Amino acid sequence: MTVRVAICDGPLAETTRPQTAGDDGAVVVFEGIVRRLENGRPISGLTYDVYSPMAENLLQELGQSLIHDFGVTTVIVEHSRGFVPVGQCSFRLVVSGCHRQEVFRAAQWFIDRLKEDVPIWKKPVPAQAGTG
Amino acid sequence: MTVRVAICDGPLAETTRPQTAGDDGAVVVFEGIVRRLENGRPISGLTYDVYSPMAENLLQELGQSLIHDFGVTTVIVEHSRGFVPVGQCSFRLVVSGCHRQEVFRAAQWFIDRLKEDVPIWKKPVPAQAGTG
Amino acid sequence: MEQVDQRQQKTCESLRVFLFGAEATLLGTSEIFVPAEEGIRTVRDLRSWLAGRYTELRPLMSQIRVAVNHRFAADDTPLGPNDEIALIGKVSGG
Amino acid sequence: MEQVDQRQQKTCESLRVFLFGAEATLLGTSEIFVPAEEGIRTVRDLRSWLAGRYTELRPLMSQIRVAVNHRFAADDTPLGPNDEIALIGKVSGG
Repeated sequence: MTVRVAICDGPLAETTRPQTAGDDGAVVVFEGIVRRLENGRPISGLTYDVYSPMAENLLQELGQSLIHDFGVTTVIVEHSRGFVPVGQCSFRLVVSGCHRQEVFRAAQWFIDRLKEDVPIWKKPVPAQAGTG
Repeated sequence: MTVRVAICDGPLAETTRPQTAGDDGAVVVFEGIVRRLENGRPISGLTYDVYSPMAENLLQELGQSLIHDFGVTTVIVEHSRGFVPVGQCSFRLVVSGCHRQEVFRAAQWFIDRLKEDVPIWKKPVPAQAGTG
Repeated sequence: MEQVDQRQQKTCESLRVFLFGAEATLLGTSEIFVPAEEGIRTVRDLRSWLAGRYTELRPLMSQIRVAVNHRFAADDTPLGPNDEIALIGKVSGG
Repeated sequence: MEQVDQRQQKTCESLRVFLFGAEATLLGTSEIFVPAEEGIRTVRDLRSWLAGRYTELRPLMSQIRVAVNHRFAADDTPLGPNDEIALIGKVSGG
């Protein structure tokens, strides 16, 4: 039973699958990637503002909910702070557990809550003014 | 719009996230891991029997359905053939697309169809007789 | 010509049916040859013949699908010696 | 003693409120100081004061939540100078 939360500067690095528990049969990884267009206009990337430590606390609580309410075993959350160029990863959620139904349900619930409650804000950086 | 299907001998190697399309904002990766117990009894792994090329053809068709019916852009499927030890990955599905809802729905639909239709069979290898 | 071929098939060529998973374990083999004399012409014929010949398969027949040339085939699909035929029981991939 | 402390707070200490996202952009600042003289004692007081003082925030008030010490706080939560207060408008992480 593990919940790990990390806010990282800039785009998230590629990772390999974390070690899962011996009874885990299912791992779902979700990655949010910065898209080329924001409201139809080309951007060079997004800048993320994170209200710490409230964001980390809430992510940790959501992770604990997955374990207690959905029965999963591992939750790993990473979110970027600062500038993330188009095509790069700004958010990653890994959920592992015994069966696929629970990890899929848990991951989707987590992301819905994140997008509703967790104090993180993105701000588009227009393509011409981009740093990336 | 890409569908890639591979049947691989033994456990699937770790991979990094594939290059996504410029408009992709969401990637979901599902991994099926061989569990320690099969029907409550300890195993050393599972041996997968794959009926080729029917399995590959069906996986390819399912991938095409994700693109046409769910609007995703990339589908990558890998499945093991032969022995996969406990704790190792035997199945991986990567689906990317614009938004999270569609990639989650698509991935779950794909796995449901796979488990219903695709001619692949697992056979438990008891722990004491294990090769892994 | 047609008739000659037909007769040759009927006397010389049998159907070959691949088995997997529980069905292969149950019958202890991964393929069955159906003698040409059995007169199997369709998937429906094959299913009846299997259920008659292998009583141990009967409980599984409802979940067995027949694939012909790597596609699930309807009951009226014709079968010939050049077709690749397989019984697809309950699958367990993923 | 209590009363003295209370009077000191009232005259010397103000509340500090952090802003983010659309609210920070709109007001052109990432923090607001609320003078002690305004007599803000609860989250409810703060919300009324903000809506009165910053008319441009009014359309957003319905989706703004107030966090006190890194937790979403109900309207009757008391506020003091040592509390970390933040307005959490529509978030957009993920």
